[in-house]
Amino acid sequence: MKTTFPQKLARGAVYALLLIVFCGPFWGILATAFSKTTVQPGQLLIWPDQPTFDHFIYAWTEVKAWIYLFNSLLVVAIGTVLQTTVSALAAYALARKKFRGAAFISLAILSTMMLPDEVISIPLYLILHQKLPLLGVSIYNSYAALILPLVGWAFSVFLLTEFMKAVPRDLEDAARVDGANEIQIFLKVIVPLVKPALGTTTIFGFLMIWDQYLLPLIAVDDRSLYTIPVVLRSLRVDEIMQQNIFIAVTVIATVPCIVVYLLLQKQFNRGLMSGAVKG
Amino acid sequence: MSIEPKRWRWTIPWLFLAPALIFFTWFKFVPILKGLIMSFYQVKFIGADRWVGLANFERALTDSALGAAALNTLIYVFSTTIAGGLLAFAVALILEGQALHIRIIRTAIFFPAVTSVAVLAEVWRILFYPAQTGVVNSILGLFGADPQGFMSDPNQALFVVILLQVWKNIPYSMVIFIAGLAGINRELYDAADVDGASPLRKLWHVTIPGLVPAFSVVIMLSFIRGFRVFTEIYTTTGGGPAGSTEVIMTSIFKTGFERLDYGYAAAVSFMLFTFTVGLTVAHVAIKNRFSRT
Amino acid sequence: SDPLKVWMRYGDNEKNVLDQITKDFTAKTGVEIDLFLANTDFETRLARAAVGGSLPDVVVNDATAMGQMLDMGILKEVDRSAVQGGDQLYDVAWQSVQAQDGKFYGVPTSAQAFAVFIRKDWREKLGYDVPKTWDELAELAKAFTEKDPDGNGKADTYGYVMPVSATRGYASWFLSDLIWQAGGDFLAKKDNGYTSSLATPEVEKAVSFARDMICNGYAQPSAITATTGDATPVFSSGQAGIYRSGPYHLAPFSKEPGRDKIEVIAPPAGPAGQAELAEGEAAFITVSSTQDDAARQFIEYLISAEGQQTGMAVGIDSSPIVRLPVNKTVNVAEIQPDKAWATYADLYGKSGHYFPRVPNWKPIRQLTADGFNKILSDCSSDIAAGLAATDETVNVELANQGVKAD
Amino acid sequence: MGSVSLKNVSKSFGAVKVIHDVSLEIEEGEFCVLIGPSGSGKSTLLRIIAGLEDVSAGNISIGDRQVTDLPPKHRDIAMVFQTYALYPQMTVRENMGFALKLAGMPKAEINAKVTDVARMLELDQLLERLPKELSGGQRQRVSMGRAIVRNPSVFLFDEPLSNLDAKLRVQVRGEIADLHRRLQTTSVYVTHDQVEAMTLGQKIVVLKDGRVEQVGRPLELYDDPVNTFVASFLGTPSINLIEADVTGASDACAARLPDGTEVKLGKNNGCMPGQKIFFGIRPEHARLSLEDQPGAIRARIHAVENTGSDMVILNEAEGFRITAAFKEQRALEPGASVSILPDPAKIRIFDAATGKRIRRGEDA
Amino acid sequence: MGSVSLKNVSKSFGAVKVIHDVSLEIEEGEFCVLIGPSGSGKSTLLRIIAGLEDVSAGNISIGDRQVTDLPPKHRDIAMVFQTYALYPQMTVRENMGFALKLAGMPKAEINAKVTDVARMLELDQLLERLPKELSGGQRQRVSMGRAIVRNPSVFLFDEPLSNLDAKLRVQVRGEIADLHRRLQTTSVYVTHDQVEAMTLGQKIVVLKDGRVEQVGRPLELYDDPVNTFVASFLGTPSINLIEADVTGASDACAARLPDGTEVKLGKNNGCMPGQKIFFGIRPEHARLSLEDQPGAIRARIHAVENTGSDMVILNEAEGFRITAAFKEQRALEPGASVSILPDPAKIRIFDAATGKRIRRGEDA
Ligand SMILES: Nc1ncnc2c1ncn2[C@@H]1O[C@H](COP(=O)(O)OP(=O)(O)OP(=O)(O)O)[C@@H](O)[C@H]1O
Ligand SMILES: Nc1ncnc2c1ncn2[C@@H]1O[C@H](COP(=O)(O)OP(=O)(O)OP(=O)(O)O)[C@@H](O)[C@H]1O
Ligand SMILES: [Mg+2]
Ligand SMILES: [Mg+2]
Repeated sequence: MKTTFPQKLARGAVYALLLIVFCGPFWGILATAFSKTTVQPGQLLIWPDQPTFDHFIYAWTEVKAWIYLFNSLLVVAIGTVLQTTVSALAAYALARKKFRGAAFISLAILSTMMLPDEVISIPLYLILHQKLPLLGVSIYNSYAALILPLVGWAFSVFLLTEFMKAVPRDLEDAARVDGANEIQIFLKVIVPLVKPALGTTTIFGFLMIWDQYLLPLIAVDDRSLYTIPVVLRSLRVDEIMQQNIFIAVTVIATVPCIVVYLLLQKQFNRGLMSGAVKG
Repeated sequence: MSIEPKRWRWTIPWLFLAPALIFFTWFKFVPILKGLIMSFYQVKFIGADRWVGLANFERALTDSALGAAALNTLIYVFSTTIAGGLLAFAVALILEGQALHIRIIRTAIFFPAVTSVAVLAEVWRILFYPAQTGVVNSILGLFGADPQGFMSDPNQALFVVILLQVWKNIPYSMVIFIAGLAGINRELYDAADVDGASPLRKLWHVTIPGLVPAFSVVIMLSFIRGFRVFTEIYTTTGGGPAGSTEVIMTSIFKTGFERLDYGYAAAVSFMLFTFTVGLTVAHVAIKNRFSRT
Repeated sequence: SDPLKVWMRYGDNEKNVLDQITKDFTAKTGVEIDLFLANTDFETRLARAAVGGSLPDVVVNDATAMGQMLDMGILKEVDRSAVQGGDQLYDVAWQSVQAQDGKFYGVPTSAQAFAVFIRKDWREKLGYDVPKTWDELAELAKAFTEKDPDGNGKADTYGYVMPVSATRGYASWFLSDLIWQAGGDFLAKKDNGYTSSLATPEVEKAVSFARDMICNGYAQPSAITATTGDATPVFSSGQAGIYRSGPYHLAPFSKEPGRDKIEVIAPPAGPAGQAELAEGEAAFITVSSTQDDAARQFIEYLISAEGQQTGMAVGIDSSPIVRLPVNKTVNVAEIQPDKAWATYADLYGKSGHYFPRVPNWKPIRQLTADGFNKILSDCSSDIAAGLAATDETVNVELANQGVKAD
Repeated sequence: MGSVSLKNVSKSFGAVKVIHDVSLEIEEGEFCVLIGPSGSGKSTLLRIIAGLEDVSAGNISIGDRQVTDLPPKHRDIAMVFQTYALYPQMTVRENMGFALKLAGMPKAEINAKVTDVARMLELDQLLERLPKELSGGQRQRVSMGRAIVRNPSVFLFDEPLSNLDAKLRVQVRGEIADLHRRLQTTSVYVTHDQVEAMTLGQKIVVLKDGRVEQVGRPLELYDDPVNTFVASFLGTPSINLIEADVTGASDACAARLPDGTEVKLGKNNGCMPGQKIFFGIRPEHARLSLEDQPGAIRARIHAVENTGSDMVILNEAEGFRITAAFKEQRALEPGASVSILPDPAKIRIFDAATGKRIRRGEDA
Repeated sequence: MGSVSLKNVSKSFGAVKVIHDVSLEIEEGEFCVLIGPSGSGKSTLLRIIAGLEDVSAGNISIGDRQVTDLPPKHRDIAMVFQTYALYPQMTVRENMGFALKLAGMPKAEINAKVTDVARMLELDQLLERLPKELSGGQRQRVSMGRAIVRNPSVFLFDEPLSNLDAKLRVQVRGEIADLHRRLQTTSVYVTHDQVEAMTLGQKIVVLKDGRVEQVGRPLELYDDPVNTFVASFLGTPSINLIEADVTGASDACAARLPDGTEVKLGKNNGCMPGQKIFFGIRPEHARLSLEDQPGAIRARIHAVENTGSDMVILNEAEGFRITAAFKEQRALEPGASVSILPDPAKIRIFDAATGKRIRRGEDA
C-alpha cells in the first residue's frame, strides 16, 4: 500500500511523458516563434535560438495581425456573452418549466448540434444578405454578421439545461415563497448555482466562435473585418511567408484561448465533471 | 403578471425561450430547410434552379468515391472512439485525485482541447513532417527507426489524422472519466478487497461498471465529432494522399465548394445529418432503457 | 454613380501595386474603384455572390477559371474588337479567354510561364553543370539529396521540390510540364470534341519520371501532400535545391535564400524536347454589371502600356500583378532589372503551353490530379492501368461538359 | 390573521389523483402536523397551501382571504424546507433578508430585523457565513430564521428535521416547540416521524393515499384511533394487533386469541360473536410477569431490547408475537416463560375485514 | 476461531493521528459495538481490523493468527457496508457468490451455499434481480447475505442501518440480533446510534477522538459510566448533569445544586467538601410530582413531550434545567410547579474539572 521509491519514479516518468505529449508541441511552437533562426518545414526548436521578438513585430506591423486580433476578440467577447445569455434563458425554460412542446423544441435544438456548419453555409449566406424581418436592415458585411449566426448554439443550451435540471426544486420554491418573480428566480437563484456550467459553456463557446472560419468567409467581404483564422489560412497559402512568422501568428491565435481557459478552468473542470456524470 | 398569474403563466417558458428561438429559427432552422429544398435541385448560380427530384440522392447512393469516403469515415469514427476512449481511460486512472501536482498536470494537458483546430492542424503538420528532420521522425530515429512518410504515405495518413483527433480528445474524455471515477462508491473497492479481488478484478468488476455512464457520454461525443469531422482533415491532408483520408465531409466540401455542385452536396449532407440524428436518438433511447430497468 | 466593384484573386502581397493602379485609374477617369482581394476560396465566394445576387462588376482571375465562371453563367461576352488597345495584346493571350463557342469572355491582363529555380551555390559546390535534360536533372536531384550540398554533415537536404497533392489539382498542374516535355498531352482533340489521352507511353514516361523522383527519395518527403504553399518554404529554407515555379517567386527567393544563391533556368528538356506551362490572368465583366463602360475603361487601363508597367511593380514594395506583360509594346527585359525575367518571357513566347480550352478545365484538373496523386503515392502500382482508369473518369467529365468526342 | 382552511381540495398530476377531496380547518395560532407514510400526499398538500401547486378543485383560505388563485408571495406564508433550501451563494444575512429585499424594504430596516431574529436564534455570530460553512443544525436554524424574519401569518414546514442526526433532531424539535410557544404563529408541519408529530402537534392530521384518515389532538389519536392504520402508525414500538375471534354474548363478549386465551372485552363493546377482529394492545399496556397469572397470555421471551432507560420485550406466544415495554430495569433473558396481561381499559379492537375501530363502552 | 484482539493499535493519516494506542479484546462469538461521535475513529478502527487500512503501530490478531500484515482476503472476515456496496451490475446471486468465485470454489457448491443463505434471509425470490431492483431493506439483507455466505470467523458492520428509514431500521436491527443468536459469529459493529448499541451489543466500546473511553456490557456503561462523556452519550433523553458544590463532611456529604437544594450523596462518596461536581441523574430516575416534597428540587414545567407511550417533561429550576421521563400518562401542563426527587441510588457524580466519575459507596 505504501508507495516505494521505484513506484514514485515510474509515476514521475508517466507524468513527464503526458506533459511532453500534450504540452510539448506548444512549447516547441513558442520557442520557435521567439527564435531568430529560420526553421525548415517540420522543425521545431526546443529552446529559443537567438531569442527575438522580430517575428511578432513583423506579424504585428506587416501582417497587421492586430487588426484581426481585435476583430476576433471583439466578435468573441460579444458573441460569447450573447450566446451564453440566450442559452441560459432557454435552458431555464427547458429545464424548469413543463409546457406543451418542450420535447419538440428540445429535439429541434438538439438536432442542430449534429449539423455540420458547412452544410448550411449557402442558405446562410443568402439569409445574411436578406434584410432582417421587422428591422429591415441587412447585417451582411458587419460585425453583426460575424456574431449573430453563432448566438444560438445547441451545445451550451443542453449543457446548461442538464445543470439547471439538477438545481433542487426546493430552492426555486423557497425563492417563490420569498416573493421572487421569474426573472429574479432565474438571476438570483438558478444562475449563481450553475456557474460551473457557465464556465464550461463560456470556454467552449469562446473556442467555437474563435475558431470560425466559414462564417467570416460568407459573412463579410471587407478585409478589415477578417478574423484571425481567416488570416491564418490566407497566410498558409502565402508562399512567401517565413515559417517563423507563420508560427508567430499561430501563437497569437492560440494565446487568447489558453488565457481564457486558464482563467475559467476551475469553474470549467467542475462543470465538465458534474455535467458528465449525469450524462 | 401578478394580476392574473394563472392565465398568463403559460407564456413564461416561451418568453424565456424567445431569444433562442429567434436566433435558432433565423440562422439555423430556415437555412436547414432551404438546404433541404436545395437538395432536390441542380443549383444554378444565375437564374432558376433546376428541379431534379431525388436524382441527387440516387447519385449519392451509387457514388463509389463517396462510398470510399464513407468507409474511411467509419474507420475514422471507430478508431478514434476506441483508441481515444481507452487511452483517455488510462490517463484518467493515472491522473485521478486531488493532489496539487495532479491537478496542475490535468490543467496542462488540456491545452490541445482548447486550441483552434487550425492551429492543431499546423502543429500536426510540423510534428509529422515526413523528412528525417521532422519532429516525430527525429524521435523515431533515436530508436533506430527509418523516417516514416506519415501523412504522405497513403498507408499511414489515415492513422496519423486519427492520432490527431485522439490527441485532441483524450484530455476532454479524461475529465469525463475522472468525474465518473469520483462518482464510484469507495466502499465498493473495499468490498472487493474483502472479497479478495485482485487489482485487475477490481478494475473489471468495480471501476468499469461504475464508468458505464461516462463511457456512454464519451462514445456519443466521439461519434458525433467523428462523423462530422472536417477541418482536422481538410487542413492536414486535404483528403489525400490518393484519397486515403477522404471522409464524407471533405468529399461533400469538394463537390459542393470546389466543384460548385451545391444540390448534390446538400443531398449528401442531409443523408449524413439524418444518420447522425438517428444515431443520437438511438443512443438516448438505449440509455433510457438501461437506466429505467 | 456607384464605385466600380472589382474582385481580384490576389492577396496582401499585391495590395500596394493594386492600390497604385486604382489610384492612377481614378485620377485619370474619375471612376471610383471598390476593390476586394481574396487569395483563398475565391471561386466559392464568387459562387455565393452569384447565388446571393451580389456579384462585382469586374473579376480578375486565372484564365483557367473562365470555364467554371461560364458554367455558373456569370460572365458577359467581350467584343474583342471594341476593346481599346486589344490589338496590342498577344494573340496567344487572347486565346486563353476564348470559349468553346469561339466567343471571348474576358481580356487577358497578365501571363507567365514556368521555369526552374536551382540552388546555384549548391550546384557549383558539387561541381555540376546546369541540367539540360531529364537525366541531368535527376542526377542533380540525386546529388543534392546525397552529397550534403549545404555542408552541415547531415543528410537533411533533397533534390526536387514537387507539389503533387491532389488538393485543388496541384498534381496535375505540376505534372503538365513533364507530360508535354515527354510528348504527351491531357486531351486529344478530335473533330467533334476531345477524348482523354493519358494512357499513352508518353504520359507514362512523364509520370514515371516524377514517381522515380519521389520513390528514390530525391523529392522532398512531403511531396505527395504538398501544395505550392507547402512546397515553397522547402526551397526557400534550403531543404531542397530544385523548384519549378513562376516569376513571382523571384523576389522572395532573392531575399531568402538570396539572389546570389539561385539561378533560373529553362526546364530541362524531356524526350520530346522543351515545354512548360503557360498561364495567365484575365479580367472579366459579370452579367450583373450595370457599369459596362466603366468596367471596360478599367480593363483597358489594366492592359495599357502604363497599366501593365505599373502592374509589374517595379519600385513598389509589392508582388507584381503583371508577371509577363500581355501587351506587345511592353518589354519586360527593359523594365525588370533582374535578367531572369527575360528567361520567363522567352519561355512564354517559345514553348509555353496553355491547358486545353475545354469548357471547364477545373474538374478535369481535379480528376487528373486525383489520378496522378494515386499513382505517385504507390511506388509499385501499374502506371498504365492507373492512367487508363483516370482516362475513364475524365471522359465521363468531358461527356458531362458536352465536348466528348465519339 | 392566520387560520387556514381547505375546502374539498383535490389535486391530480396528469391522470393520477394524489389528493382526494381534503377538507381541513387549522385555527389561528394552532400547530398542525400532517403525518402519513411516504407518498401519502403530505408535501403536496403543504405545497398547495403555499401556492406552489395549483389545486385541481377546491378552495383554500388563509385568515379570511380566499387565496386559491394567489401566488405564494401574496399568501403571507413562510416555508421551511427539508433541504433547508438556503441560497448557497448568499451569506446567512442575505439569505434571511432576501424576501424582505424582494419586497422592497429599506436596507436598514432589513438589517435590524435580521439581526433581531438572528439574536433570537443565536445565529448572530454566523451572519456573515455562507451556508456551506454551517453545521446541519445551524443551517436548519437559518432556514427557520428566514421564515421568521418575514413575520408571516402561517409557517409551513416540510420535514424540517429529517436531515439532522438523532441527537440534533431532538434538540431542534425542542427549539421549534419553544418558538411556537413564543410566537404563536399558525404552523403546518409535515413529517413522517410519529414522535415529532406527537410531541409538536396540537392537531395531527393523518393522511393515507391522499385522504385524511383522522384528525385530532395527539393523545386523542393515540388512545382513540379510528382504524388499525392510525393505531399502528402512531407509537413505538407499534401496537400489538392480534387476529382474534369474538366469543360469548354480545353484551359481554371476549376475544379468543390464536393460542386460545380468552380476554374479556367488557360491556357495550359493539362486537358480534363470531366476528373476526384485531385485538389491539399497546406494548406499554401489556403487563409482563414471570409468574403465571390467571387469564394472561402465556409466552416465551424471544428477544430483549434494553436501552437502559427502556426495556422492550419481544415475546412469542402460540401463533402470534406480542411486544411489551416498560421503563423499569428487570432481569429478563430470552427463552424465559412469561405471562402477559393486557390492561383491560386499554384494549382497542378493530374489525378484521375493514380495519375500522369497534368502540367499546370501556374505551377511555 | 473468531476472537479479535487489538494490541496498542495506532493509526495516522499523514501527520494526523486518528487512532491512539487502542487495545481491545473481543471474545469468540461476542457481538461488540463500537460507538462514538462522528470522527471518533470508529470506521477507521473497523477498517484496520478488516485490513483495509494499515496500522501505524500495534498488532491485530484474529483467532490465534497474527493478521497485522495480511490483506483483507486472508483475514477470514466479512464486512457489511453502510452503503451496502453491492456490485450494481451483478444479480443478487452473483453478488453473494462473488467472494466464493474469487476463492475458486466450484460453481455448484457456490450455488448451493448462496441458495441456502438466501433462504435463511428470505431472499430466495430475489436471487436473479439486480440491486437497483431491490428496496433498501432487501439490499441490506443481500449485503448481509454476502457476508454470511463466506462463513467467516468475524463479521464487520459499518453503520449498516443508517441508510434505512426509522421503521425499517428497527426491523432489520431485530434481524441482525436474531442472526447473531443463530450463527454466534464474532461481530464488530460500528454505529453512532446509542439505541442500536444498547440493544445489539454484548460489549460496547465507546470511542472519542480515537481513544477508548470505556468498554463494557451495555447496562454497565449505562449505569456505571466512567465519565460525563459516556454518561451523556448513552440514553435518550440524556442524563441531567447539574453543576453542584459538595458540602458537609467527607463521609456524608451532599451536593448543593444552583437553586440551593441539597441532595444527600450518602457515605463513602469519595468527594471532598468544596469540590465542584456535576450532579448526574437520568430522566427516568428523576421522580416528578405535583405536590411539594421535602428535599425535592422545585421547578416549573417548561415543556411536555408526550408520545403517548412516553412522557418527557422539561423543567426549569432556578439556575438549571432538569428533565424527567416516565411511561404513565399524567395530566401535566407547561407552567405548572412541580417538585423533582432524584432516586438516591441512581445519582451519579462527576468531577467538574475532569469529567471523571466519582464513585460513591451507594452506586449500584
Ligand atoms: N410533480 C409531480 N408530478 C407527478 N406526481 C407527483 C408530483 N409530486 C408528487 N407526486 C406524486 O404525488 C404523490 C404524493 O406525493 P407527496 O410528495 O405529496 O408525498 P409525501 O407524503 O410528501 O411523501 P414523502 O414522505 O416521501 O415526502 C406521490 O405518489 C408522488 O409520486
Ligand atoms: N483516508 C483518510 N485520510 C485522512 N483522514 C482520514 C481518512 N479517513 C478518516 N480520516 C479522519 O480520521 C478521523 C476518524 O474518521 P472515521 O471515519 O474513522 O470516523 P467515524 O467515527 O467513523 O465517523 P463517522 O461516524 O462520521 O463515520 C476523522 O477525523 C477523519 O477525518
Ligand atoms: Mg414529502
Ligand atoms: Mg464512519
